[in-house]
Amino acid sequence: MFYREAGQFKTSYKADQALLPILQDRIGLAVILLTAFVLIPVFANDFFLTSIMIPFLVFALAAIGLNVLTGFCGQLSLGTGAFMGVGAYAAYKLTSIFPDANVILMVLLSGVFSAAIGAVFGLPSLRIKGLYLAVTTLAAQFFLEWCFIRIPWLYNYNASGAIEIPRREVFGVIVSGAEATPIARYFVVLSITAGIAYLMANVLRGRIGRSWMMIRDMDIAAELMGIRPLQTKLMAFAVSSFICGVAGAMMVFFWLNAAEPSSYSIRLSFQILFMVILGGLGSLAGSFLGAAFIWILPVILKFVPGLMGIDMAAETVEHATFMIVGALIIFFLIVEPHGFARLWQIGKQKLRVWPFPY
Amino acid sequence: MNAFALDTTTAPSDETVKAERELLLRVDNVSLSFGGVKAITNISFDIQKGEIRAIIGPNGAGKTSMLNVINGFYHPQEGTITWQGQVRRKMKPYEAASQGIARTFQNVALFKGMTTLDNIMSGRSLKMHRNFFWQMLWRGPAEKEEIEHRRKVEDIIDFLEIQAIRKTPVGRLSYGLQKRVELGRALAMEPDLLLLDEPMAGMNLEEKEDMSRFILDVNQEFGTTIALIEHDMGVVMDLSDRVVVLDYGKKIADGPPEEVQANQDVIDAYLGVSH
Amino acid sequence: MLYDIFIDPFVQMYEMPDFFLQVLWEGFVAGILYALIALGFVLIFKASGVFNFAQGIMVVFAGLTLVGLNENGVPAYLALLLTIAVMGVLAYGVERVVMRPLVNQPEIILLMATIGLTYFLIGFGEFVFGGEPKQMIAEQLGLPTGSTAFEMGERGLIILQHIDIAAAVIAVVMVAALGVFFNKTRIGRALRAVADDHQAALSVGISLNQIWAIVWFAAGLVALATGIMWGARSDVSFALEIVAFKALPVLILGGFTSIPGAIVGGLIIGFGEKIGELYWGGLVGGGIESWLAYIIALIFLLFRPQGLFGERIIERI
Amino acid sequence: MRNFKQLALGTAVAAGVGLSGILTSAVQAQDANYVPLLTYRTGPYAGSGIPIANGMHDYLAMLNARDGGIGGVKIEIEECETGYNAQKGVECYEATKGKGAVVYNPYSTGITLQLIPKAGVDKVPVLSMGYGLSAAAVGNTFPWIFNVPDTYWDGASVVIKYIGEQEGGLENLKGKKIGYIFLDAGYGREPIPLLEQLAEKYGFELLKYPVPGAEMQNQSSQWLNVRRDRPDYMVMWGWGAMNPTAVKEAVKIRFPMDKFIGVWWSAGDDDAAAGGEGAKGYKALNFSGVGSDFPALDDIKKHVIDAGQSSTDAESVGSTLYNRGVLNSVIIAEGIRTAQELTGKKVITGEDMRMGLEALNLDEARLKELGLSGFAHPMKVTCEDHAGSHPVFVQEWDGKKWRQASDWIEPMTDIVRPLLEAAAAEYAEKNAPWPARTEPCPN
Repeated sequence: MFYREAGQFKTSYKADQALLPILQDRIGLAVILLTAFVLIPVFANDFFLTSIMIPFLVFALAAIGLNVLTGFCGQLSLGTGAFMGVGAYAAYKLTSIFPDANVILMVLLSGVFSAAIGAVFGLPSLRIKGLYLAVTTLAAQFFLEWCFIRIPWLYNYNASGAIEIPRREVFGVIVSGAEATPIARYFVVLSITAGIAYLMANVLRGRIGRSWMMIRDMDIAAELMGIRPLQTKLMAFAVSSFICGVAGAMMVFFWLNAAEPSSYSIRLSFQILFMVILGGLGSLAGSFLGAAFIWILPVILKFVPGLMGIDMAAETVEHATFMIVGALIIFFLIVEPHGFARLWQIGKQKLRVWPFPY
Repeated sequence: MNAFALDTTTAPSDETVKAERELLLRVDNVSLSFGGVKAITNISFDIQKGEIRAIIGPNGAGKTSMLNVINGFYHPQEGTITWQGQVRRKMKPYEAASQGIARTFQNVALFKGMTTLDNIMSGRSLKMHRNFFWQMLWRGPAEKEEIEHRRKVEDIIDFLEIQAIRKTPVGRLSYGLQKRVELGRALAMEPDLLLLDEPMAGMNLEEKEDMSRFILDVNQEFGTTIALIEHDMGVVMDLSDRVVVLDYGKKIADGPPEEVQANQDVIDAYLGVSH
Repeated sequence: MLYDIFIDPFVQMYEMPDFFLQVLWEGFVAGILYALIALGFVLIFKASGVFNFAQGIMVVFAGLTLVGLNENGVPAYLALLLTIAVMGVLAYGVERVVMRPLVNQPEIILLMATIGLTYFLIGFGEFVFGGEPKQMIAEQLGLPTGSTAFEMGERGLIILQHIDIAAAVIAVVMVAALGVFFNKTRIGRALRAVADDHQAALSVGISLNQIWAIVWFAAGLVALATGIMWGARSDVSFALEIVAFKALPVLILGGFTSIPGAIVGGLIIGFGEKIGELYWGGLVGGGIESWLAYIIALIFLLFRPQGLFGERIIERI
Repeated sequence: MRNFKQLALGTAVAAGVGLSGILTSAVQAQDANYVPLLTYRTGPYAGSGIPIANGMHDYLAMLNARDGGIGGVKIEIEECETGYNAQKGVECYEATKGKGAVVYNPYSTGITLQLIPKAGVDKVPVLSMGYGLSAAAVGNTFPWIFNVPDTYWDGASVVIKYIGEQEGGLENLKGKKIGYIFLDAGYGREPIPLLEQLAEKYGFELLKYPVPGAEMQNQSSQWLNVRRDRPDYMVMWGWGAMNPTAVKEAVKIRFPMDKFIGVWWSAGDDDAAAGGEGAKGYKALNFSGVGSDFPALDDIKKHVIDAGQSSTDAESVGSTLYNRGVLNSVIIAEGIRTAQELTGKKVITGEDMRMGLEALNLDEARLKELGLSGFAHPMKVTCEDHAGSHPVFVQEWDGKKWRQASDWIEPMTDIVRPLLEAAAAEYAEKNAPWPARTEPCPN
């Protein structure tokens, strides 16, 4: 009833291949973009921006990165946290070597380094598959984490062993460091995330995206059709690590302000993996939904007891949050193993036939 | 598609004409074993341009292994393979694909997460060249290339009469349709040699008839050389120009259908006479 | 430099044989403990194809339950029995709530479900027992706590902790018991049947649900043993969960389905990382233990993708 | 399945309620001084975090119950759980900042580092008592950060001084081997430059044993190395689950425990108790009182614990880390009181609090008045020196409890101070443009 594509005819392949061929989807996206770029900046308070929106967007980008590798190319990775760390440390080094350069450019450039490292750790994927590969990516995780601590050059020999983000301006607006306003950081993060999401949507619907999915769905058949497995997998590793690296750099530059190596630990890898799986493997929109669920839900749950007038100790809330998130993960896996993206599809189907059940 | 093959669009029935035709592929004394198990023993045969060549034999005769050797998935321990006049070195499967060998699989090996359209488009992978940068931008060259190949793919969709399932994820299709999509995917590669591994297994009569028609059309309209494995003797005898018969990894007969049909070894093999 | 890498470590081993033996012993004990954690993974993977990420937290949870009950005045042996009962309830609950509805899902989904279970158990465990590290009640359980020293040469000394010896003994007993259970009992045979083929097992009248509850219970028992042993070495706290990751390279070496593989893999990792850390770690500043095991596993996999005990994979189409 | 549906529904409702809460979160009523406590009672470091959180909470709660707050105004205490996790730390900071927080105690080096540049911008001081960034002691560079009573470098110098005393003079350290086992993170690495400098000066050999965060409970390699190297003394910079494991391992390799000295964060009762009988003689630095024999602690028992307003059990009052938490709250409370005196306001702001902390003067008389005579060394903050390099003492584990084992020992200020100055200058340079101090000095 509300969601209908009947009557929307395509007269060219060009129109048929558009990113969102259906009018309602285009309207929906426009509303989301309007909300993100106009309504939220106008109405949201600082807490909403810094503790909900900015982390959400950073995580969504990281989830897109991991989704490219795991969801689209079928290579399970548990090293996301470390690849994000590579991006963060690279961006930090770049901004300290080139203090006058545009910091946004440096953040994007840092992805090149994480892409290179990611490709190196992707090499075993030619011979190792599935869960075995997942465990070998743990090697990347722990080894890189060790490097972040052991190579003082990476953190400019700071006595604290951490990287601290200095103040940087872009076109006269402070975007990083303590003085940067939440609004400025929000716009930077939003633009980068939206931009990369758009570019990836393009890559994923074309030849390269298809070659990744071929490897994922049936690697032998893909190879017999002329796909070079090593090149294709390494490209997925590189692209995925690039995006994760940029997300990692954004995490410290526009959100946390300072990071210790433990900020990029195995826990971060799991956090991102949750987002990807709950959101839906192989779905860009799912990456956003998964990030929203895993990041925003616990933040919100913390406020509930206070508002309902229940005096709960802070740690009890934390325990409850762990239990609820754990239970919900299992719950959603049981209800829909293909993630929120599939739930959304089913919802759309329901809307299409509404008010009739079938 | 292949310039030479296009010249000979009508299938010649005369034996002598065939003998003069150029060899596409020659297999010489090939042996293959896994560990101690011999899958193929000292087999030689050839495939000529433009013909339909059938490989038959009882279960476990080494037919699929033979196809796997031809497209580079297995590497034989002994023997040589000559492709278009050149002795082939040891190579990767994707190199075979770029030389113009396409195939379908005994158990459908479609990309389950993708639609029919995307599956067939994936056959065009080797022919598309826009790099990552253009793909990211989409507008411009990448989109143009995509539309260009989409046209070719739509031709194949029309040819195979699967317009209605264009946007359906292949996992939801019936077995027969999946086999058809798989054929489409192989055709999209515009191969010189098309290997079909039991294209009609598990089909009902109508579906078999459809599939036979498609195979003949592909051979005649596009001039594509075809090597197929099939169990349905009727189909094999009707479709193929020449038949090679394997049993226990050995070649027991080679020749035109009617000749092979009369061969005592072949009859024994199929009836299960003990060796 | 080359001398430091290729010669000096061996010279050291030769010059201080007592120390080398001590390193081997520590490697052996660490390996046994890794193997015990890995054993829990293997049991569940074998019977249900689930890569049980929650094994690490189950170790913590079992240990905490035991100590927590004891702290609340339950005598040690009764607490042990009650903990076994709790692990049984947990196994039953997991089978009912997690495994049964997720039957036949791809392995990554099952993996994720066990990570969800991990989150739940962390929250639940901390909620019930609090987040403080707790002392393992090794003495009350009758486990030996002292140590024995052997003199060797002039200054040589090898110190064996009794608790480590007990850990080794218990590990051997558990493996033997599991072996008997798998091979000699009706349930054990059913379990192996399930491991080979779910459908076929179902068709000869084996109840999958029952089997799954049993393997989760068995894994819970293994977790309890691990929790006691590791808890006695340091203490029972949630930080232990991270140590449990070490079981993953062990699994890679040994294969996901092989019980002897878990033991051998555990020992390889245990010896490898102790020897690596003590004789080569110093060259790069030490602390390489956090990743050495994974790198060993990775290099190993490059040469034998099927693992130590796996059969050579022939790809078919 | 139905339970699941209810769970999902319940969560959805809860999420909705919570979301509306975030969007409408109002500023706190302005009749109290709002003190958020960033604590961690969960996660791998909970073992150390819980007693500290209890101590911090209980002292402030006691002031509320006994005196009706400070200067007649209640203290509004709110705990926010960080789990020692930098992501959640920032979230807690943002969630509480808008409610008029007067001071932050992050209890994590990582979270402190994140807050250091923000403190000056948001005008809320950070009190990192005996942790965080050592260089923050330089008040002219870091007017908003306070790390009384000591920096890690002070602590490291006291350890060496103490070892020197044991050996009959610092000159006897020549040729000795001192081992340093530390959590392999910024926290544990920070003292290394100072220790190296001292090693050079006094001619001892410094051996380093890093313990990776993931391997806290798996230290047998480090201690095997210790066994091989046979150092004369061991110094430890550990935290959380690392401490009890290290003590156990030291007992295991039969290291002489009286030559094993931990920093003040390795001084927990549980840390030492883990070693059982064998841990007797283990030493640690400390700057907060030993035992529960103080009138103020009795008040806490009476007004807070017996009144059921705390999650502490009475026995843990007087444990090292609990007392540490109490001392932290004493400094907060005294900072608020000083700020009230300086400004004449009852409800103060973060800026007032900064003045109050900078003018903090906790002398012997004041400590006595608080019922904490001998609980801490008298401490005084100046505008130049936010740490103060106050004396600390060494305590020893007697198998059951800690007892003081030395007098108050002065840090080597002459060596530490120039290092601090240099580090502060370097920090300002690396984070250029670092704002110059404009805040007035209350002294």
